[in-house]
Amino acid sequence: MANTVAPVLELSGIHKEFPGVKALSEAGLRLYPGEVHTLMGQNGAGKSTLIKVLTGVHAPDRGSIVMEGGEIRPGSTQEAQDLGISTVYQEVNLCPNLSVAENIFIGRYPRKWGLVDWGAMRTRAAALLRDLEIDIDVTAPLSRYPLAIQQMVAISRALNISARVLVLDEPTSSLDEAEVQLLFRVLRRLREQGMAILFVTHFLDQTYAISDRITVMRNGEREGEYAAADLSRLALVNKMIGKPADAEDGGPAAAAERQEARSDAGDAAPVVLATRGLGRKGVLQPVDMQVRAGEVLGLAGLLGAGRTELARLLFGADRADKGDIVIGDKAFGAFANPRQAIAAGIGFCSEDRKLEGAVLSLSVRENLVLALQARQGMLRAIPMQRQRELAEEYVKALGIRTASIETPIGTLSGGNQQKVLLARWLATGPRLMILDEPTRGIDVRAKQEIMDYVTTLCKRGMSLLFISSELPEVLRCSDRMIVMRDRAACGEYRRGDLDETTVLHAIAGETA
Amino acid sequence: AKPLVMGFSQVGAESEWRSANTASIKDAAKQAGITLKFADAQQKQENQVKAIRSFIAQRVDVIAFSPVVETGWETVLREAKAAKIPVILTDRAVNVADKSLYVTLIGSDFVEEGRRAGRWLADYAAKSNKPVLNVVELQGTVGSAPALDRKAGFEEAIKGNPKLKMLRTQTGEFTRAKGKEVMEAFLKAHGKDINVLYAHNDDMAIGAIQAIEEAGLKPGKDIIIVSIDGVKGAFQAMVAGKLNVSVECSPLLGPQLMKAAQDVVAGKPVPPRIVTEERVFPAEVAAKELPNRKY
Amino acid sequence: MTHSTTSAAPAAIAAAPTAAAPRLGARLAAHPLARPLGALIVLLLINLFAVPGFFHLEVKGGHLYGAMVDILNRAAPLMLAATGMTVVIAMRGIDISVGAVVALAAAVACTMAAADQPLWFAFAAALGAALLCGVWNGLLVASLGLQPIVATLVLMVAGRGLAQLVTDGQIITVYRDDFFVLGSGYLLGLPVALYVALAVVATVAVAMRKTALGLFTQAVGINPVAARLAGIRAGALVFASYAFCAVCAGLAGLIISSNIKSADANNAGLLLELDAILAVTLGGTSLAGGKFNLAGSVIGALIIQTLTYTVYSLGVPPEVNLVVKSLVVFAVCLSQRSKA
Amino acid sequence: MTRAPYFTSLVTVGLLLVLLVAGGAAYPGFLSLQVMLNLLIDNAFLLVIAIGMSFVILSGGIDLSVGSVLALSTMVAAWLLHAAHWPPAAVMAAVLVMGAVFGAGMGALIHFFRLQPFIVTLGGMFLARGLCYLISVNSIPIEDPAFVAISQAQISIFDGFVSPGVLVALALLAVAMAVAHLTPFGRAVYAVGGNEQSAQMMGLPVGATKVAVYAISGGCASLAGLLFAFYMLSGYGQHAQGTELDAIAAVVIGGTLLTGGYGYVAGALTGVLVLGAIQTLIVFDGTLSSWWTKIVIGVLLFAFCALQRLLAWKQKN
Ligand SMILES: Nc1ncnc2c1ncn2[C@@H]1O[C@H](COP(=O)(O)OP(=O)(O)OP(=O)(O)O)[C@@H](O)[C@H]1O
Ligand SMILES: Nc1ncnc2c1ncn2[C@@H]1O[C@H](COP(=O)(O)OP(=O)(O)OP(=O)(O)O)[C@@H](O)[C@H]1O
Ligand SMILES: [Mg+2]
Ligand SMILES: [Mg+2]
Repeated sequence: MANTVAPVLELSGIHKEFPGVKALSEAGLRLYPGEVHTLMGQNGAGKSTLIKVLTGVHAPDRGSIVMEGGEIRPGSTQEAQDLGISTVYQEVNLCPNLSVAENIFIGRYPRKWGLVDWGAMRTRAAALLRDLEIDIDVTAPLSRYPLAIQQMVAISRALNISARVLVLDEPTSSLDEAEVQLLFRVLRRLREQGMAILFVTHFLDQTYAISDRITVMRNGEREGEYAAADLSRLALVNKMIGKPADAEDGGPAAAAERQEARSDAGDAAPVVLATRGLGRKGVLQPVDMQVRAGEVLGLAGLLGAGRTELARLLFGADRADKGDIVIGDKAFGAFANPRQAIAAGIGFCSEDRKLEGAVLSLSVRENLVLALQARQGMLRAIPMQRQRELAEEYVKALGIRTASIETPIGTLSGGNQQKVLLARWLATGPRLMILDEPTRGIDVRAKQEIMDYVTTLCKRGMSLLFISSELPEVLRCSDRMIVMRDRAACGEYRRGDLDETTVLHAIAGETA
Repeated sequence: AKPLVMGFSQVGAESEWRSANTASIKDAAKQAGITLKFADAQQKQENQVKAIRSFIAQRVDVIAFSPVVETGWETVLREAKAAKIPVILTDRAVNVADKSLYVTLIGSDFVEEGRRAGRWLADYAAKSNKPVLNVVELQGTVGSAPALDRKAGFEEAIKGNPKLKMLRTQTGEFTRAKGKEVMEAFLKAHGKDINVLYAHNDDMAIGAIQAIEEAGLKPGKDIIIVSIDGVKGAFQAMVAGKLNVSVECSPLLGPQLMKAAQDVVAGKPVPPRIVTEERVFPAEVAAKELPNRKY
Repeated sequence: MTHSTTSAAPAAIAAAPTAAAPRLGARLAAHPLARPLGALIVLLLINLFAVPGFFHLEVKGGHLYGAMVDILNRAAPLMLAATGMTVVIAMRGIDISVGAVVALAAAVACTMAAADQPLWFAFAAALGAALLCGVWNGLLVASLGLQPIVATLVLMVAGRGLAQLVTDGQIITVYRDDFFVLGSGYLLGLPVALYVALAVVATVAVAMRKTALGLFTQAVGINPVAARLAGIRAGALVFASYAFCAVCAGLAGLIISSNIKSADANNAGLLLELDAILAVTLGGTSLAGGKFNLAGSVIGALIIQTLTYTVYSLGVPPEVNLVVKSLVVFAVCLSQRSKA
Repeated sequence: MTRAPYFTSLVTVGLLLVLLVAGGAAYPGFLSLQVMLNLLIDNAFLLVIAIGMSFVILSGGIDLSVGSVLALSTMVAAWLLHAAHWPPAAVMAAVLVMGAVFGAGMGALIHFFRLQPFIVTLGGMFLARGLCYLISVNSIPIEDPAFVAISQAQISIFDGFVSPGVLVALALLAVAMAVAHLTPFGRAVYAVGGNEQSAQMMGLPVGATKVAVYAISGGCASLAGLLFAFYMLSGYGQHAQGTELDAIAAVVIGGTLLTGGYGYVAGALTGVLVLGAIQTLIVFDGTLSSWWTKIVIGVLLFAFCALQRLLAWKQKN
């Protein structure tokens, strides 16, 4: 479309090597004013690294970055900002101790007599967030809000600059449908104003909903650049994974079919875990629910509906002050800590990978065996040989892209970190697995593979409590679904009744 | 009458000598019927200043203190004077232009102690048949008043003496552990060349004696040991023949202090300098003296 | 996905250098112990040239005698303190009460030994007192949630007071031969204290490797929240680290008091906590917690002791001691920097 | 951890008042105006150091060199006056610049060479103290008339008085609070303390901020050195031993988290007053032996921190 005008930004021949890993080779990108350009590729393809090179976080080993005709070489995020490149990185990079308003404005405060004008900052921050339909207390510290809100704050921080280039690395991974639409509305407006927007996502729907053009990356290289309109979904997926265009073994539709085909757990299966009035004052209204062996129980709801809270209470991460958990025929007065839950055969993959999941400077292997080892107790160390086997096994099964199992997990790409954490819990062979946004940041194909893998385990008797902001995904996978609203469970649906409109109504609180 | 109230600011409890000093003052106060406000400064001058200010605020009858260091007392002593509270120094002098800021100084003279140690050694050297005696010195804490003065006094006394040669000097921080550690290093570096050890206090000497013994030498014979303070441990070492001489520095100035305090408050004249009686104890008299030692 | 992993592998190894010999050298240089060891060797070399007889060893009184032996003997308490400190620091903590605990343990041991209690009883009581200190610190940090530096500051101040209370402000001298074995005795020609320190270090090293303790310690140090969610008893481990550190300090206190045959409540272990922390950092462990290097801490302790000894042997005037020490600290730090 | 530094700070102020009132009840004359003013006079230098330390701790660092830099400042001031006969104003300026440069140097090592603050400032602590002894192992008296005049000046407040040092310290506190709260630099300090990597990614000048923070701390330490020189009229290498710990304790007691990012500069005042009040209580008691003094300080410190913590907990639940 915009090919008549000159690109605002052009990266070519970018090489970047980390110790032991070649992250980028011959990578490149052209970005035109007034377009939304989506960067696609599998986990570890080098998208985030390319963005970090562009914005001065990493220095490229080789290659050129040309902005509006002149070569640039930003040495820091600050320099990139000064050049008019504004970025939201993949992992939320904000200061948890500062207020929401400050996180948006730090570095370019509204001033009065040279001093920070707190009043103006507050009103402007509130206004910016209202654009994204978020109404929160902007003077509260950021850490008080869930990841999704933090993500929105990071986005509004980037939007706030009068930049010419806006870079968003997986901004939608923790947002739900409605919020994504809001974001897109803002992006379209900015596009109209002539801003060049670089966007990364793993959601094909989103890609096609917003992009003008798509650059596909594979193994650190630019695979190609396409107009979104000319590239079919299938072709796109195949280009990402590097298969000829006709090879086809998957796609959401196929997954759904396979899903259909699997044996229905049914009401006959024994109850693995049940809650009786489990709740906590000010956090969650008492919830009664049952999980049966081998079933996938979905939890749906809007952000803040209380799904994460329910999961945390179940797992003993937070302490419930009401109700019981019944496992088999034993009733526990709620778990006091995660250890008790783990001992009872529960696994919990948290939604906040950076804060609650990854132990960054430990290796993939160490991260992977952590929960299993903790359950076995400190004294019964898993032999190194076994640890390696386990790690290799899961690296293979989940397609974790890492230089070796001894690589620190912190140097893996976001999606691959997520897979390691998933493996951590799978390795404990839990009876009930709680997955809170497990597919966040994972590429299409891997997502499918992971869900397949997990459902296979379910067939063998593992139960799954599945929380995801993507309603279609929950619908597709669940045997049963509990809808939550306003920190209470407000409805339960069986597989037969599961259709999107009913559930949407329930979520919105318009149940007939 | 109301009992006399004395505010006393002690340096700390850094050594056995100091503990004996504190005990003497507390006992003497009890016997004299004086109410003692005791404040421990934990070796910090600023804490002493704080304590003195607080004594002034409490309107005690007399203030006494053992200054951590000579300098820096002018301001707070002026405040005491303005509040008409007499001040008595123990242990060492302060460096103030206006001598009327304190009434009297009770205590020992560190420089003199160093001199006495040096003089004893010079006498010994004169009798010795060795042409030259190599001396190593264990100093107190770097920069502390007793260390500086005992070093200065000793050097003054042996200056120009051709038979005494200073081989090494290093700080042992007034402690047994450091005294031993440094002496070990000296012995490894110089071995049998060392003839004399001069330690700024008995504790370091006691530590060094252990090092010398562990090196297979005989303290008191192979290496002559001179130290200062005259604590009980030193006497025991002298009786055992491991220490040659200890120059007394008496901590027992409680009775003198209380007497002076009562005189000052009663308006009687007090001499500006009250010297405590101190002696030099060579090993020969140690056995006789040991039973008399209180600390 | 699976093939992309395999195809990525060659790319990953592509960085491998060609010749084998430089590769070995490079790998040695990259070893975490390389730099602390290097610093130690440089110090020893300085001594080799500047201090005659530094490396001279002879047998005297049935044991080895020489500067090197002194350094090892002297470094033993510091190694112990540094070992305990390493564990605490690895779990994001810090313990500044080490010196006070040394004084307290020494005071208890000497008071009891001087009162003719059986030696084992005196030592057990001293270690018990140290353990109590550690339990106290652990409770303040792990249960009450105080910040480690203030929590241990309480004991740093009060502990020395307690020690002086035990000794009544006196230096307690012990005249029993069995009491000296720990601090000045020799076994097979080498100081007993060294065996004690190395035994503790070895025990910790083995526990860290052969059990999952090492993994858990690092996990708690790097990300306590994640560690708890993975089912690790983070609180209990933190608590235990302070208890262990205090027992190490107690042992150090026994060695120190046994070595000088007396307990000096006011001066025993003075500022030992700073030296211990210094040893840990010189050994390459970050004070931010997580990854730790036990052997490095031991080398750090040796560096500090060798430095002290060098200053004494070279005849550096005492007023220059501190400047020399600071310059060495800066030099060692800067030499370690390129690792980052 | 504490999500409510504001509340913690309030709790601390409340507990301080309780401590003072308890002291007043136990010891007659404790609550008199002059005793309270003495609290400020005697701790003015500590307050100044704690203010500088607050910035360092808020940025997630630590500065162990402050006590030694203080001593070095007194030494340099005394030496310049005594031996080099500089005019007093020049001496003061020189000392302040020296402290700031010393701090900035450490900051640069910490940031550019990625060294740990603890160890760099520990090195700085040895170095500054060592430099004192290179100048002289003796204490050097200050006899300069200007210094003496300042030292003995008394500014009366009702029927009590304070020293000029108190005014300097309080003015500095006001400025520091404004800087921390109202300037981009101050906010950057909080951001760096909250998450250094994020601050970098948000485009803040992390390096400059870190270097500046240590320069401020060094500058405050040398200003404290000047106040100390007025207070003591001498330069001495053994001055203010262990002051770094007092300052850190004051800042932490004042409600600032050592991990950085949470707390208020004003907490330094509360913290310093708490430590001062504990000491004053002990002097007023006047019956404690040296060792009981230590034990009681420890116990009071513990009681204070434990209460602070429990109250903050209570409020959260
Ligand atoms: N700091 C680092 N050190 C070492 N390797 C790194 C580092 N950062 C990235 N890598 C490696 O570079 C490769 C590309 O990672 P990158 O984060 O760019 O992938 P991505 O395309 O963003 O993936 P995802 O979709 O999972 O976010 C990965 O193999 C990763 O392990
Ligand atoms: N759009 C919004 N506006 C204001 N506050 C919100 C919004 N979305 C979420 N919140 C806040 O988020 C908090 C809980 O969010 P949280 O994400 O933990 O709940 P959740 O049900 O687990 O959501 P999810 O699992 O979808 O992330 C609530 O306190 C709520 O105030
Ligand atoms: Mg990425
Ligand atoms: Mg959630």
